[in-house]
Amino acid sequence: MSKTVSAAARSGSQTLAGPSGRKPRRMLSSRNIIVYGTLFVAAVYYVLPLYVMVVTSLKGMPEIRLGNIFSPPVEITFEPWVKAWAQACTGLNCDGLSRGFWNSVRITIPSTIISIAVASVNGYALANWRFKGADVFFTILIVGAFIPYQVMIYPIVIVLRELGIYGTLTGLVIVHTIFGMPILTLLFRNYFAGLPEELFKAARIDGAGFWAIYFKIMLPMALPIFVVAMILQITGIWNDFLFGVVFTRPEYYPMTVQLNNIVNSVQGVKEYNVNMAATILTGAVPLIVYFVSGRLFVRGIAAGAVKG
Amino acid sequence: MTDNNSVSIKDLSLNFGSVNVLQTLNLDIKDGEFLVLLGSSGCGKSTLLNCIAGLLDISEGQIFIKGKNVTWEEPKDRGIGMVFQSYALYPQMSVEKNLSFGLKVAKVPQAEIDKRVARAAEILQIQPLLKRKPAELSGGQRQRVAIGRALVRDVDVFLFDEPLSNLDAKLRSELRVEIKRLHQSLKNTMIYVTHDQIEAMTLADRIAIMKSGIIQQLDDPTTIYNAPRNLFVAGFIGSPSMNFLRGELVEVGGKPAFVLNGVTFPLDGYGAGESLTPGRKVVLGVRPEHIKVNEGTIDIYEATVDIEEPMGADNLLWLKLAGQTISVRINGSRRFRPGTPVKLGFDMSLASLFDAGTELRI
Amino acid sequence: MTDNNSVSIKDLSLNFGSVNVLQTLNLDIKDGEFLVLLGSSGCGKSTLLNCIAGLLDISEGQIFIKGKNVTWEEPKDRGIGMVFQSYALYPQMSVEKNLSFGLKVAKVPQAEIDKRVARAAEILQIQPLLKRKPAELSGGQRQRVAIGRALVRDVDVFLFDEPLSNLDAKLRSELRVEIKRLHQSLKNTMIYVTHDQIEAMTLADRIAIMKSGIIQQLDDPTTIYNAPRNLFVAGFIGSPSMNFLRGELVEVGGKPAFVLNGVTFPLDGYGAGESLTPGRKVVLGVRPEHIKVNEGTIDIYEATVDIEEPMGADNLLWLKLAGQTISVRINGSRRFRPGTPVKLGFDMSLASLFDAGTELRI
Amino acid sequence: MTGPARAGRPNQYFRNLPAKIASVPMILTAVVIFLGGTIWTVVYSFTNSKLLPRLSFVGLDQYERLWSAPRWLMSIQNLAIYGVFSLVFSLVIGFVLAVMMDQKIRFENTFRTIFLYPFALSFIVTGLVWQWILNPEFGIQSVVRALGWTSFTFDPLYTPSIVIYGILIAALWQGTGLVMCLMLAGLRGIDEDIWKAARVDGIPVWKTYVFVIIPMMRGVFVTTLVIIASGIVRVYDLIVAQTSGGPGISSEVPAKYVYDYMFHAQNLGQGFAASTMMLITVAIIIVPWAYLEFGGGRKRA
Amino acid sequence: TDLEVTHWWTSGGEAAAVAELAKAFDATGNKWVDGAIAGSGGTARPIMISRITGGDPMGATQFNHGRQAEELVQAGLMRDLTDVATAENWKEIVRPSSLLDSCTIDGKIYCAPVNIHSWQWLWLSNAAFKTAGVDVPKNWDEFVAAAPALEKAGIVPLAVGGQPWQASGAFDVLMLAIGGKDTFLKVFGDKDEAAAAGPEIAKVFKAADDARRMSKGTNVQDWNQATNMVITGKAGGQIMGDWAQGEFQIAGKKAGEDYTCLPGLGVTEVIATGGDAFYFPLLKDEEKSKAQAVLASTLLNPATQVAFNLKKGSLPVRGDVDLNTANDCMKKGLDILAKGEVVQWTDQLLSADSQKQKEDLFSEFFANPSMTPEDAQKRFVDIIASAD
Ligand SMILES: Nc1ncnc2c1ncn2[C@@H]1O[C@H](COP(=O)(O)OP(=O)(O)OP(=O)(O)O)[C@@H](O)[C@H]1O
Ligand SMILES: Nc1ncnc2c1ncn2[C@@H]1O[C@H](COP(=O)(O)OP(=O)(O)OP(=O)(O)O)[C@@H](O)[C@H]1O
Ligand SMILES: [Mg+2]
Ligand SMILES: [Mg+2]
Repeated sequence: MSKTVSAAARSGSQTLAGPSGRKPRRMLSSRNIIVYGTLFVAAVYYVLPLYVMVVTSLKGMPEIRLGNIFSPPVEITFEPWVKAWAQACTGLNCDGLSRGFWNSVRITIPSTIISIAVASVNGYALANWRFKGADVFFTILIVGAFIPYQVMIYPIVIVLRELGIYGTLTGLVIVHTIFGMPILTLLFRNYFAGLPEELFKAARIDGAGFWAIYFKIMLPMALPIFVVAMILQITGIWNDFLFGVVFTRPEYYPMTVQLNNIVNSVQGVKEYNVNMAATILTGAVPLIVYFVSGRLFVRGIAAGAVKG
Repeated sequence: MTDNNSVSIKDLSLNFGSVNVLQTLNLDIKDGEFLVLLGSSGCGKSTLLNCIAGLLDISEGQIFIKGKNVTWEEPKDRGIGMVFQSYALYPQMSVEKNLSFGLKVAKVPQAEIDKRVARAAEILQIQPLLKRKPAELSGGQRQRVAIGRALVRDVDVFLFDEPLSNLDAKLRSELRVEIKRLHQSLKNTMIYVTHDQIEAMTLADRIAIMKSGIIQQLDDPTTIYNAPRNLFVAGFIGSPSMNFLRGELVEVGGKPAFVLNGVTFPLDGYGAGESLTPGRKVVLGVRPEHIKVNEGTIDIYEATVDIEEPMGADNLLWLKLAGQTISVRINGSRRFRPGTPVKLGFDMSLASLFDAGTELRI
Repeated sequence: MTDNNSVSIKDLSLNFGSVNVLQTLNLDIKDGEFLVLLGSSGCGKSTLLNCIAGLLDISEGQIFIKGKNVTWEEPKDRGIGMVFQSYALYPQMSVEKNLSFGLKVAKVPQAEIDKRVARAAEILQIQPLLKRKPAELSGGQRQRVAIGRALVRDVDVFLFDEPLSNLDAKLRSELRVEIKRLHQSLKNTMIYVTHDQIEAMTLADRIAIMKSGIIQQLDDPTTIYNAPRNLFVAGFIGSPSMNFLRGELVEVGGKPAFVLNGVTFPLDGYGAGESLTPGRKVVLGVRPEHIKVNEGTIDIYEATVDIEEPMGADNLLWLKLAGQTISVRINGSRRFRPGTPVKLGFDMSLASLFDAGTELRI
Repeated sequence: MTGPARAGRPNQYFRNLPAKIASVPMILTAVVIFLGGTIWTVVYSFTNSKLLPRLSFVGLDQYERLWSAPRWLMSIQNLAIYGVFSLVFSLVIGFVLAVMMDQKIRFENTFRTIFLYPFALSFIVTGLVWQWILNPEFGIQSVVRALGWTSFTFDPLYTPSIVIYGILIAALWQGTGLVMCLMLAGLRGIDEDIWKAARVDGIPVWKTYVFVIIPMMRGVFVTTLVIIASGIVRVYDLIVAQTSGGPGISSEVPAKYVYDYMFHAQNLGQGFAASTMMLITVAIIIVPWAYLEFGGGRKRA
Repeated sequence: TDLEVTHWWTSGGEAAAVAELAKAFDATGNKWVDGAIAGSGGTARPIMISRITGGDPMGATQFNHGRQAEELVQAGLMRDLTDVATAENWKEIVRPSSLLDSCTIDGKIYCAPVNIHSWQWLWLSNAAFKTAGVDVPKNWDEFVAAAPALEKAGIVPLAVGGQPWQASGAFDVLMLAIGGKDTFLKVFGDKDEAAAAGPEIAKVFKAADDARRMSKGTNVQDWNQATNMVITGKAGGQIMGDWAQGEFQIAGKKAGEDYTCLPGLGVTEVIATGGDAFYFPLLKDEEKSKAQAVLASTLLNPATQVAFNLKKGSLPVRGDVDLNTANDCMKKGLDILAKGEVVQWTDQLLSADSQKQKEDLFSEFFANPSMTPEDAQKRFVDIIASAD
């Protein structure tokens, strides 16, 4: 006791004897310069294209022809946006991206939901209910992730034709489910394998069956990985062009088909401002999803991908 | 089933691929008995418990619970409840939901569910916690809820897999008492896995000590402590460990004695089960608390204090005796500085003697 | 620096944002001393250790090591070595590389590195393991390598952050002895964080008991055990806990006594530091091993056995006394069935008395 | 035993039936689509199928032709270059950015969003934007020239020898954000004590990263590798959007060869032969790894 | 009845032309549902084929007539148009008759040709030559000679878009123009290796080498962007089919005044009769099948032919229509057609596979200056040798 007190008494004089308190930190330490410098340079590289897209989409064609692509618009015009959304032509149809937007929504929502539902059940079955041969199928699935999509078009056309669902929305949803399956199953499997196994055992003792455990125990705990899966699928499906156009009929063509048409069917000079506006409009949905749930994405990735 | 066995395990074997984890294991647990499975990490305790619970498919053998062959039953149909080391509470459900989940799944009427939950909550004194989520509970409270989950299921057999090892020492000793009390009031059969011998000693009616998937000794705690069947059990039980002295049997004055590095220890009072043939290589095991220091009793051996470990109530001395290090437990108030020479007395009636080859008790 | 202090901490404060974890903490550790920081989880032990090591920037105050102000020094320049609870071995390197990596980076000549690694390996008896990877080691071996990593650095002060708490009980007690022996042979200053009181009691020259970032008592183990400064320390140290009886002081026949639910306990032999005014609300603390059962001594109180916990060498009884539950530790060979009425004797010279308001020792 | 007769072991196939039923979609996909489709492809690669698949076998003709086609050889070479560089740069840039992000920096969320957003855009968009920025007439080159350096030349997409690097710039822009995220997650998973131990040992930060942290992040690297590698093998849209394989055939890749010969040239046999070669390459790399990672032994009870 | 019609006509002139077809069809009381897929035949064809083979066919679809749909017909997926053809007497009216031959398989007619596209045009920008201070050339050789002057004025002499089919097509045009009709047919029609290796072709490769040199700096992908360079005077000229004319028209340029067209590069005035045709997948729906017949006959209706081809810049498939509204260039084409100076085009002579190999060769050749004409010719011979 007394020792502590005397030490405290002495401390007054010793504070002068040398450094005391928090170690001083310079704002412009070389470490900070390197870190923020690198990040800033990288950020420029990443932001530049978006900047160019936005700036260009707000310029008129004459200005684009004269000025350089990085200069801000002298005269802001929303004409290109209107044109991209509602007027741009492909063939005879001059209603821009708007016709594709709802199709994209109609494709993306069920495809995302069903592919995630299927993959999460797969991942759950693989992680918790390992049965003979499951790993073999899973390995095939993972190898399948490397097959170029184009190679699979023919076999899938045949399969869908035989099932009689070629050209329907159902067929397209199935295709998206199939191609989303490898990576999503991997994510879910790793995530569920990372949850304490005792939880699963406890639920079995409580008498819950396969589905009860899935819905009541696993699902509520899988939010982070669902966010990741959702982002990946929304992005992938929304941006898909090939499947949307190969496996459906025109009334279901997604927005990317219109985008492709606008971008690739040039009427004389390429209307870059319209192209850029169309591009941003098409990318808007996945971008918004990202901006809103980016934080969850990193968390979920950490949970589902790290244990490889 | 014959007898009043609650759980019977017949010739149980289990292998993961080519690894035999359990080998033709037999075990009968009486109704209302508190059986502790004790063993070091990886010896197959959890595996055995999971087999009983039906969470692992066994390779060979049969399992009976309450006389019914449940070898291939689903876990829920075996009449067991299980408590896990990590509690395994469903994190997104309130305590109440955690307790009632199993009953809901089994479609028990709501009134009955409420009754049972209320009863379990009362027994475990967790009524005020019913609305909370597991994350809002302390370790001890979580443990109680986990027990409650087994309790509401009204089962014949409780299985505990190291239920206390995630808790700190203080809480552990408190909950130990609670589990003991619970057993006294419920009188269910309980099978309890642990690698903490204090838990095993205090809780068990009988202890099964396991090593590499084989039960080494199955007996009540006192017998296990005082008459361990082999060297492994002897060394495993007791902290600090029993002192082992490796030497030889001799005959001194017609009486058997033990000799080590020229020091002779008469074995008067040792109740041997076999003849103590001179020349036989043996291991003498003496527990630290069965050695007297400077108390002027019969056999006097010279030793020096090497290290002293005061532990409050007790004081642990590490001594050099005949070139070997032995530990001795004395009262906490008696202190010795390292280097001090002391005189020891051995109580051979409480010692153990093992064959050096077979390692079995003589 | 004055004195022969190895580590001196002056008015140390640390806050994470607005949370004050350590508050104007002062601590002097003598050269060669083994100081244990003991406290429950989250009380700031690791934080304090990290401050000493230079791994956390302190908010206020100064730290001296070997008389040198190291407040702003890098960890490597402080002459400290540290051992972590999770071992923190570099998993991809062999044991040898783990030991030598720091020296290599510091550009120590190869011959010197080899010498130091060899010496550390010898001290810790890990020569046969030098070529293995950490994953191929058992828990105890890993712990030794972690200590080795501090050892090769030839430092003045060793810092241990719960180095044994990931190990099982048996290994823990073995390694405890090894650390103690290491300290006796190296004679370095060691600061050791734990929340296991057995470790603290057996290892420490002095123990600092912490609670919420404040040192509650700093004393040698015996003093802490026998004369805890306040209720917190008294309850924290000792397992099972000291029994606390909340009652009032009275005077019986001119002598001070303690009364609880009508039962009077004379306080003869208690060495009070203050006057024992009758009517004062106090807490009487008695350790389980300081209560005698059926031994026919002076004060006789009636009680009933509630639960019995045989623990091998000892037997723990939970008794009902004056409406309260108390625990008593008796010899392992003495057994009582629950329900048995017994007579108790208290040794008041070993008891503690605390003010019910300030919770300080009287 | 006097107890009831030994209960029979129930049929293995019906144990945990719901799990098996629930796995049917996965099994079907794996077997019918991926395995079946692959076998189908391999079989038809030995035929001279044109517009429609038909079983008229021509032995190894398609393969002989494939390996004598300059465009295929160029595609393979490009894929190798693109693959190596994009692997190396993705990992390096992703890791470096993750390290920077892990320095308890300010505006972490902002930076992360910036690095990650390109991943939300399709390759078509990515290709289009970068094609534009790299266009010598109004992209970076013209801007720099306008600033005075009139001899400045930067037109990777129009110079056959470096066109693949132009594509790389866009590919990295699109993909490194995800790699950074994965790496960041990995870094955050490293035990804090390792860092402390290294500091006490006096190991400089960069050495700690190189010798301690990176070796510890094996799992993350493997996952990342799978993701990047599967993207590399399949690269198609980006090339089409940026260069259509040009100038000439200098940025052709195997996936495009497959597509062009299947659909433009209406020579399915040739396309299938090319895809079979791709599959074989992938299988040689992936199967042993996948076996080790997922097949070999059950790791948990 | 609604009929979905797929095609890849999405550029300005093309779209306007399609509108004419749609208008004519809608006038019959049916409805043209437009299914345009941008990005040239390469993108669109697999989609069309997948839909036909996948069992979800459209009502009608554009193909280049020639061999692209052969197998679909053989697989029985296409509707036989013989009934319509006989009723409307296509055998008589379609001119040149080779067009209908391309639609005929086993004596049955499976497609309705809608236009004749000839590749053999050199489009020149009068303004560019004025800037360079040289006269507008009258043939290929003069054009080559004028190239240095154009380059000096910062003008790309010959615009060749980056897409492979453009380089390949330009070569074929050079082949017909410089090698002559006979050589052309020997090589592509008879697949004569010896001819392909011969000196005539070496001369063609020499010319291609010139073209390659002159095309340096084009830096655009699409053909219409290349055309636009000519329109705006950034390039001197472009070898491109008659469809380029549509772009000039849309830009409000006048033939002869603002631009000059040289059929057969001003060397050999022959026109190849490639072109577009509509195919009609076999539909189960009786109504639709009837509508298909109506569409087929509408496509060849004289009025439609005129309206369509004027917009498209191509030539009508029947000789009996009045095209006095046609401009200079089209008239030149019609004259040649009338003289019977026609050959079949490579689409009809070669399989898509050989075409693709040829495209690979020439897109590499045009992009890679280090590839000598001799090397290129060797590879060309290989392709011809294995062509079918
Ligand atoms: N980086 C941090 N930011 C905010 N609070 C922190 C941080 N690190 C520790 N703390 C808080 O400081 C307090 C002391 O933490 P410390 O790790 O020192 O506890 P401890 O005594 O070592 O506990 P344990 O026995 O569990 O290791 C805790 O309440 C903790 O929540
Ligand atoms: N799924 C599995 N595949 C292969 N071996 C396994 C598996 N599960 C457990 N084992 C092995 O079986 C043995 C027994 O494991 P078990 O979990 O029963 O040990 P335990 O006694 O419970 O140990 P602890 O005290 O550490 O919990 C161990 O050696 C372990 O390695
Ligand atoms: Mg276990
Ligand atoms: Mg700590």
